[in-house]
This record gives sequence, structure tokens and C-alpha cells, in this order.
Amino acid sequence: MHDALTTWLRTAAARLHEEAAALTALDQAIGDGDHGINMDRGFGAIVAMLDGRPPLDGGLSEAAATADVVRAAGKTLISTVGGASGPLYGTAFLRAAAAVAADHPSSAAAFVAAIEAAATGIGALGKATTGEKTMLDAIVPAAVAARAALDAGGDTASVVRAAADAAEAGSDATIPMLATKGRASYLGERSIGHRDPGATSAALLLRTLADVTGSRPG
Amino acid sequence: MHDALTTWLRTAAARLHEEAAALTALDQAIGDGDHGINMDRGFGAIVAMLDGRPPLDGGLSEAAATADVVRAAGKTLISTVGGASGPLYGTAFLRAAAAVAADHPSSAAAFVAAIEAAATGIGALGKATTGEKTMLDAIVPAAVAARAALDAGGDTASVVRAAADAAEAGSDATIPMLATKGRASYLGERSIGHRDPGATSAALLLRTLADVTGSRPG
Amino acid sequence: MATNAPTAMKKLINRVEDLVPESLAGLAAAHPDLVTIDAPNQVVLRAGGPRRGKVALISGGGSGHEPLHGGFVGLGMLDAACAGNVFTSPVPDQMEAATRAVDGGAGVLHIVKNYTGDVLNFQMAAELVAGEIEVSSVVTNDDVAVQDSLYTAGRRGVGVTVLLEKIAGAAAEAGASLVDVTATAVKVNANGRSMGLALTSCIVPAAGTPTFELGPDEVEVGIGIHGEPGRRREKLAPVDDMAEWLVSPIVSDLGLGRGDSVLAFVNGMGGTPLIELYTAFNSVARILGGQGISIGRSLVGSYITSLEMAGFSVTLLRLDDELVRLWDAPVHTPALRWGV
Amino acid sequence: MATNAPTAMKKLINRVEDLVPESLAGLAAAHPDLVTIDAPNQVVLRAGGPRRGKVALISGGGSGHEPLHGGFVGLGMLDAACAGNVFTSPVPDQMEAATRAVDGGAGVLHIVKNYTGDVLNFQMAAELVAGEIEVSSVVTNDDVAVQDSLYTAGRRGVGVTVLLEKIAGAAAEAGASLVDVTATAVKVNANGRSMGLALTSCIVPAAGTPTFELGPDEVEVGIGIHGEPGRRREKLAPVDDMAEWLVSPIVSDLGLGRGDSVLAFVNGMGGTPLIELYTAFNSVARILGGQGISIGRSLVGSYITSLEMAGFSVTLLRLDDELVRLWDAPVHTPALRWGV
Ligand SMILES: Nc1ncnc2c1ncn2[C@@H]1O[C@H](COP(=O)(O)OP(=O)(O)O)[C@@H](O)[C@H]1O
Ligand SMILES: Nc1ncnc2c1ncn2[C@@H]1O[C@H](COP(=O)(O)OP(=O)(O)O)[C@@H](O)[C@H]1O
Ligand SMILES: [Mg+2]
Ligand SMILES: [Mg+2]
Ligand SMILES: [Mg+2]
Ligand SMILES: [Mg+2]
Repeated sequence: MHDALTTWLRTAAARLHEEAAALTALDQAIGDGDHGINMDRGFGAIVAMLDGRPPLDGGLSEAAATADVVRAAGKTLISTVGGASGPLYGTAFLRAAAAVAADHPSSAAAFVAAIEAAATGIGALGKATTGEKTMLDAIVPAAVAARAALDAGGDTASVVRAAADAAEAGSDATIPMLATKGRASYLGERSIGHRDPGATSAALLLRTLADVTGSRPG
Repeated sequence: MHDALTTWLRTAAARLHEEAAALTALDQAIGDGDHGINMDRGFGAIVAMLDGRPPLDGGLSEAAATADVVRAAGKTLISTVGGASGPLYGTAFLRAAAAVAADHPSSAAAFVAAIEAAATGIGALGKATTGEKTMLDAIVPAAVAARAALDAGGDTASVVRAAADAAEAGSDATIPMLATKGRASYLGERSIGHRDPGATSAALLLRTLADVTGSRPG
Repeated sequence: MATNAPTAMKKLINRVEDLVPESLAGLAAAHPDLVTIDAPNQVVLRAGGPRRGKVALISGGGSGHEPLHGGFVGLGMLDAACAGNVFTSPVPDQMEAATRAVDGGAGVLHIVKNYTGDVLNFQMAAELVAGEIEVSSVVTNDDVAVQDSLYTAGRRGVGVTVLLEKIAGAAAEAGASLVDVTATAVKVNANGRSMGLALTSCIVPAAGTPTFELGPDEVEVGIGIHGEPGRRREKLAPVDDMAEWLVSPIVSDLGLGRGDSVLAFVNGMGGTPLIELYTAFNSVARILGGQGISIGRSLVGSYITSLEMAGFSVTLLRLDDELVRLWDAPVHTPALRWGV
Repeated sequence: MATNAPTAMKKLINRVEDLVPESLAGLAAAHPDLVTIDAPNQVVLRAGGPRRGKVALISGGGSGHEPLHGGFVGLGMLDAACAGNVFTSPVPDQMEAATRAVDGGAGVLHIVKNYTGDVLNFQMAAELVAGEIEVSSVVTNDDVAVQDSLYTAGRRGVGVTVLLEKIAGAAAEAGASLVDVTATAVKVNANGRSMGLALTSCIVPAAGTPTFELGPDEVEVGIGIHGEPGRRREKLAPVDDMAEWLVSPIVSDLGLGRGDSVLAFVNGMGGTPLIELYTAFNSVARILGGQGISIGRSLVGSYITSLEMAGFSVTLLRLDDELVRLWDAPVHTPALRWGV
């Protein structure tokens, strides 16, 4: 799982860099036009962090090693992103790290627990719930879908794919929503008809995770 | 002469108002974009001054009455125009008033003396001469042409028409000139190829005078 | 006919990523007697180090609002200001570093503008020093363009933040305790309201394009300070009318009436020159005068901006003797100075 | 791609003809303790009437350069400022009225920026009071973008005017005679030079269209303060380079070198926000530091503007102990205040 997540972080950094302008354009419409810039800066810092990390301590369990890199990524986001998305994504990663550190019957189960923990962490810190036109509208359905796929006996690749599919659907669903959290809420009715930048970046992160875990053993 | 000049001032005010935008556009190219506004304001004030003037004191000689209204117009320009053109045109009118107050063999001679005095007054105050891309490049040739027409035995209508023709030619001649006085001089070479706003307004004033004196007894 | 909203980015900058650090360096170079910079943390510190026994005031937020906040560091105002990237709140590490740098033993007040990002990052910073340094926070939320309801992130913190930093700073300079300085800060926020409008958008340097588009005769009413679009669009109108759009909601929200005295603050958004701001102040004064509201104190200038955005905001603060005394107290910062 | 030069007029105004009077009224409403307005003459007067025995300082010029000149009326600076229409010098009657209003028996100094219109109108005003009030004049001509030759109207008066009004004002406040105040003013003008550039044009309200057009990547170098086109056009460049374009000609014209100390004044043209001005100041400080020229004093802000034009100018004034002392002396005006 450690290697898969490391690859994920690097791949996500590359994709966020490509998508930065598009994410920023979404944020210009209903926010302050920096979401792509913020995410690009944060994941660029994660790559730098990964490059600087000492080789994996062989003594560490797979779970501990995984939790370690995810926690480091979360701290990096908190220290480099700023804005609303920095603390929110950073907390999501810290919660996910704690979740994967625990014992799990399978790596698929670990992934589901991590996504659920991330969703809960964001909701708690942001005092938000689904339907408010935020990243939660991508992550919460993703957690639900992943859990369902796991209960149906799915493996890592399938639970993560289920999460990615649900996140993208959730991101689409933010378009008609009236924002009641974050900057977009200042627009009131005028927030309707625009896709939420954070939900979009969340879906991008989960799709990337699906691509990575689908192509290689979790 | 008094009535002709009063009509001239009112007609000139109307024409300057029509041409204000065009004169300002010329000043935008090589100055600060206010010449039309300035002239319009000044001649608008002259019209108000004329409207407010008590009826002509019958005791006054024609020459004195004429000098009176021209002097009042000059003072009005000095008090309302500002910029470079205010003192320059204002002084031109004050000098012209002094010139017409003197005895002249004919009204044609009085006009010539007035135009010459105006040109001399502007040159002295502005420390400028012809060829510097200013209003002098219209007024000085006008004075010379008027004098020549008078010497050739011309009447008021013909001396003023000669002045107007020369002023317009002089205004055209400013286009290729390099400005060495006024704001346009700040542009150096870049002043070449543009018509001087002040020379343009001077030509307009003289053409209006020709129209007025040509159509009615001076 | 095109609008005069900037569509091509023309700024006095080197590389986009150098803008904030170089601007901070310029601030320090221009005011070495007043401030020093903690460059790695992008924190503007009051020169001379922490003041023993004085409550320290910290603020911060995204850059692009200059002189807010770095220009308000100095005697009688802030002890430190944390500069985030343009329009992006600073990160907890910066507020942690600032809090540790300025603590003089009497505690630290965090002055936070009400935006989700600012609130969350300051909150995390407070957690990082919890148990070591006594921190209290005040969140400004004075923008009446936003309803303070369950359906929004709450009113934004705008113009009142400037007045609060000055007034709470004076209380701290006078030796008030953290509890009292906080109470004064809360009082300012409770008695002040603001609203703004934009004639043009602004361009976030890293984005390179205008945050919103406005027609040549359009005005965006109810904007914040981050180029967020406002609540509604209006046709360009005489400044008397535009001032009315901003003053009326403030007056009714504050319940101001005949006999009240206010501090009237007409603020430029960054690209509007003083000749227009004084004209706007003239309109505001006329409107308030007509309602029997007297202007006890005033402030006119560009103090909390949105990069090069053209437009203005109005902030009214209900005054009492205490607030007037604290407002008049000496202040010596790069952007506000009197009595010294 | 369009430029961000304004092409549609969007301003905080009522009727165009009301802009100047209403802006002056706003200035007075915001600073009743400092200034009063002679409305018919559009003159800003220092509150409290003429100072017996003190040399009075008067300046004036076209409007659109705010806070120059009205914002500099007050203790230690100007006694009166005459406001013309936008970019049009005031008329002699205004300067006559101002001169009569402020004369305290010690004579009056006219501070005139070198433009044909300003020079001629002030000259006529001086003639109107000749024999009654002792008047002396100083003409500022610090703009190195214009060659001071027979082929021009001479260098323009720009940034140095601000510094001169402050320094000569301090001399007058200290009781210097008209001769001495004039000598100080001449000394400031002789030791100061400026140059500016524009990123955008400005729109004269009565004209309604930009005075010049600039491409999205073009910069007008060597502009004055009236939207006059400059001497040349350059491609937009990093601020370090643009600062070099302005600083080099000034340094060579003043013959500044290692060991000299200067007052460095980075001025905004009206539409450029402080975050950029401090970045420009950082560039200027780096350039001067590299040449061993030390910055003894500094001023950063929009003090002599061209309506909403974006851009900046640099003014350097060679300092000596006398000039430093006079610069540091107390000043209390709407736009500059310290020591009181
Ligand atoms: N209270 C909240 N709960 C969950 N997500 C939120 C909340 N507020 C904002 N967000 C998310 O953050 C995104 C904006 O992130 P970003 O633009 O980087 O920060 P900022 O809004 O401070 O500029 C929004 O699109 C939204 O998805
Ligand atoms: N020294 C001078 N002598 C004669 N005419 C001058 C001189 N300086 C400027 N002018 C004239 O004044 C005109 C500009 O007038 P105007 O735009 O009203 O004043 P300003 O230049 O102060 O804005 C120029 O076009 C030129 O013809
Ligand atoms: Mg954002
Ligand atoms: Mg002009
Ligand atoms: Mg942001
Ligand atoms: Mg002019």
C-alpha cells in the first residue's frame, strides 16, 4: 500500500499541475480564483517532501509505513496550501493516516476506512455536510460507494474505482447546488450553475487513486 | 465694428463648442487632452459675459466700444480658461483691444492692427516664435497676410479673409513640425505628424471672423 | 465598447512567486525603524522585539490587501502580521511563528477576518501553541453584503478590521489585559459594518486573468476584498447613488439614527484615486448629514484593498467616548501615523 | 488581447463639472480641523487663517494629481492650494485670492510646477498683487525624461514638488524669511530629479476617452503627470528592469555616487496598489545599494498622481543635514503627517 500511495501522490501532483488553470477558473467563477494554484503548490511540496524522505525503514510494518507517508503528506498540505482547502485536505490526510495505521482485514478495507476517515475529518473541521456545494459532495458519496463495494466483496481496485466514480458523479451534482459554505456562499443564488472547485479536485484525487491502484497490486 | 465683433464672439463660441471634442482629440495626441474643453469653457463664459453686459453707452465712440468688448472678452478668457491657452489668448485679446482703441484710417486697418497686436502679444508672453508648432504658426502668418492685403488696398472683408486663409495654411503647416514649446515639446520627435491644437483653434477663430465680417459691414 | 476592467496583467513585479516576499522586503526597506521581516515565515514583526507585559496583537491573511496587515505593524497597532499568498490565507506555521515571536507574557490576540480559510488556519495555529501561550481570537464579520445566516459562511471581515486593529492596538499599548483588549476588539466589531462595490475586477497574479468580467457600464455591488463576485450587478450610476447603495444597508443594520456619532471610513479598493475617494466621502457625508448622523471621526484612503481593483467601500463605526479616545491615541505604523 | 488601459470611463463622480468642487468639499468634510475651502475660487486654505509673521506657501495646478496640492495644506507645509480643472492650471484670479487670503505680512512663496500654463497663470497672479504683497516664486523642473534645452518648454515639475512643499514648509514654519524659504526651495529643486512610467493611460473626465492607447504588453516611459505620452515605448518588463530605466537617468543627472545619501520617493500614479509600489521600492533600494548610495529617508505611496493611471515614478533627492532636519520636522496635513 505504501508504494501505491507514494505513486498516487506523485501522479496526483502531476495531474493537479496540469489541471491547475482549470481549477482556478472554477474558483474565479464562485470564489477567489486560487484553488488550482493552492493545490498545485501543496502537491508540489508533497513531491519535494517525498524526494527528501529517507529510504523506508525496513523495520516498519506496511501499515505503519503507509500511515507515515500519508501523515507527512497531510502535514505538508497544512503547512503549504493555506486557504480553506489546506486545513481541510490536510486534516483529511491526517485522519486517513490514523485509519490506515489500524489493523484491517484487507488492503481494500484499509482504503475504505481511510476514505471514510477523510470524509468525516473534513465534515467535522469545516462544520459542513453534503449538499452545501463543497468537496464533501464528492468525498462523502465516494466513502459510501467504497463501503458498499467492499461489502459486496470488492477488492482494492474495485472499491477505489467505485469511490472515484461516485466522487465524479458527486462533483457533477454540485453544479445545480446553492452554496452554503465557503466563499461561494457569498454569491447566494449566483452560485447556482457552477461546479465546485474543491469537489472537482477531490474527484481528481480519487480518480488518480483508482488509476494507480487499478494498474498495480494495492 | 463693435457689433461685428460681438457677433464674432458668439459665433466663435458656438463653433468652438461644436469643435471641442475634435480640438481635445488633437491635444490628446501631443498634449494633455483639454484644449477643446478649455476653449469651450472660455468662450461659453464670454457669451455669458456678453449676455450680462449693460446696453452700449451711446456716448462711447465706435472704437472705444469695440475696444471695451474685446478687453472684456480677454479678461474673461484669462479668468476662465487656465492652462497655457488662457493667458495667451487672453493677452492676445487685451493687446488687440488696445490696438483697436487707437485711431485708424479704416476699419480694415483697425483689424490688421488688432491681429498684429494679438500675434505680438502671444509671442512676447509665450517667449515663442513661428516654427515651434504653436498657435503662433497660425496667427503670425495671418497678421502678415492681412497687412499685405491692406497694403494692396483690401477692405475689411478681404483683409480678414486673407488672415483666415493664412491661418489655416499655417495650421496645416504645424503637422510636420517638431514642437519646441508647450507640452508637445515633451514628446520630442514624437510630436511630428500631429496638428497643433492651438494653431487649429486660432485658425477657427479667424475663419469665423472672416465669415462674420464678410457677410456684414465691418 | 470594452470595459476598463483589467484583461491583460500589467503589474510592477518580477516573477509572480517573488511578489509577496519582495513587497515585504520593500516594506522593511522603507520602514526599517518600524518593522522587520521574518522572511522564511513571511511575517512582518514590530521592530524591537516583544514588549514585556504588553498584550500582543497579531493579524494576517492573504496578500493583495495592502497596507492591511503589514502596513499596520507598529506602535499602537499590530505586533505582527502574517502574509499569505495573494488572496490565500497564511498557513498555521506562520501564525505559530508570529505568536511565539511577539508574546511578551501577557498573551496574544489573534485578529481574524471571517473567511473559512483564515478561521481554520488561525484555529490550527492556536492549537499549536495551546498550553504554552495564552491566545484569544476575535473574528471580524462586518460585511453587510452577506447575510449572516445558516446559508452562508457568515458575513465577511472587511473594513472594520482596520479600525479594530487600531483601536484594540491602542488598548493594548495602554496596558489593558488580554481579556480587556479582546472585549474592546469585540465591541468594535459589534458596532461596525461595511459594504463595498467594484468598478473593475482585479487580476490574481498567479491566475493572470480577471477574476470576473464587468461591462463598461456595469458595477459589481457587494463585493468582498478577494475579487469574489458580489451579490448583484447594477448600471454605473452617479456616486451619490452608489454611496446610497452602500450606506443605507449599513445604517439600517447598525440601527443608526439622529444624534448618533460615527467614524466614517471611505476605503479605496486599490485602483481608485484620491480625487474620487474624497468625492465619494462627500456623498457619504451628505447622506449621513441628511439623517442627523454626525461624523465624529473619519478615514479616507486605500487601506484594505483588492490588488488593483477600482471601487470603494464604506465602513461606519458607532462611536462612544472610549472608542474616540482609543482611535485618537498615538499610532506609528507604515500606513497610519499620528500623535507621534 | 485587450490592454488594461481604461477605455470606458468608470469613475466615482456625479456630473463631470462637479468632480473638482465635490472632491474639495469631501476633503474639507474629512479634515475640518486642517483645511477650509474657498469654494468660489476653488482654493484649499489652511484652517485658522493667515499666520502673522510666517512666510506663506501657496501652490496649485490642474486637478487630478491628488493628494497634491490640497492634501498638503496644513502645519509645516502649504498655506493654500489652488485647484484648476482636471489637468488645467488654475487661473490668475485663484492665485490672487489665495495670496491675499494667506499673507501674514512676511510674504508669500508661489510653488509652481514647470508647465507653460502654470507658469503663465502664476506669473499673471503675481502681477495682480505686485506692490501690495511680497511674492517670490520657485518653479520645480525635476523630470529628467525631458531635456532641459532650447528645444523644449524645459523639464517638467513632478515628484520633487511634494518634497519641496514639505521641506520649504518646514523652513517657513520655523520662522525663516521669504528669502531663506525661497533659497531652501531652490536648493530642494536643484538636488532632486524624477522620472516616471505608465502601465495604462488615464481618462480626463471631460474628454471621456483615454489620453493615449497602450498595448497589453506596452509601457510608456518618461510620462509626465498629465497623461501626456512619454518619450518612448518599451515592452513590459520585470520591475527590476523598469526601476533601472527610471533610476539610472536620475543618478547620472544628479551625479550621485558612493557615499551619497538620498531621500528615495517611489510614487504611484493613482491606479497602482501599494503591494506593487513596495515591490518597486525594493527594486530601487537594491539598485541604489549596489551603487553605494544610501537611502537616508524614504517615501512610498501615491502622492502626485495622474487620475487612475497605473504606473510609478521615482524621485531622488540628495540629502544633507539641513534637508534631513527639515524633512523630519513636524507636519500635519491630510496626506502627510508626523511629529504631531
Ligand atoms: N466549510 C467547508 N467545508 C468543506 N469544504 C469547504 C468549506 N469551505 C470551503 N470548502 C472547499 O474549499 C474549496 C475552496 O478552496 P480554496 O479556493 O483553495 O480556498 P479559499 O476558498 O480559501 O480560497 C471550495 O471549493 C470548497 O470545496
Ligand atoms: N509658449 C507658447 N507660445 C505660444 N503658444 C503656446 C505656447 N505653449 C503652448 N501654446 C499653445 O497652447 C496650446 C495648448 O493649449 P491648452 O491645451 O489649452 O493648454 P495646456 O497645454 O496648458 O493644456 C498648444 O497647442 C499651443 O498652440
Ligand atoms: Mg479560492
Ligand atoms: Mg492641453
Ligand atoms: Mg483563497
Ligand atoms: Mg492642460
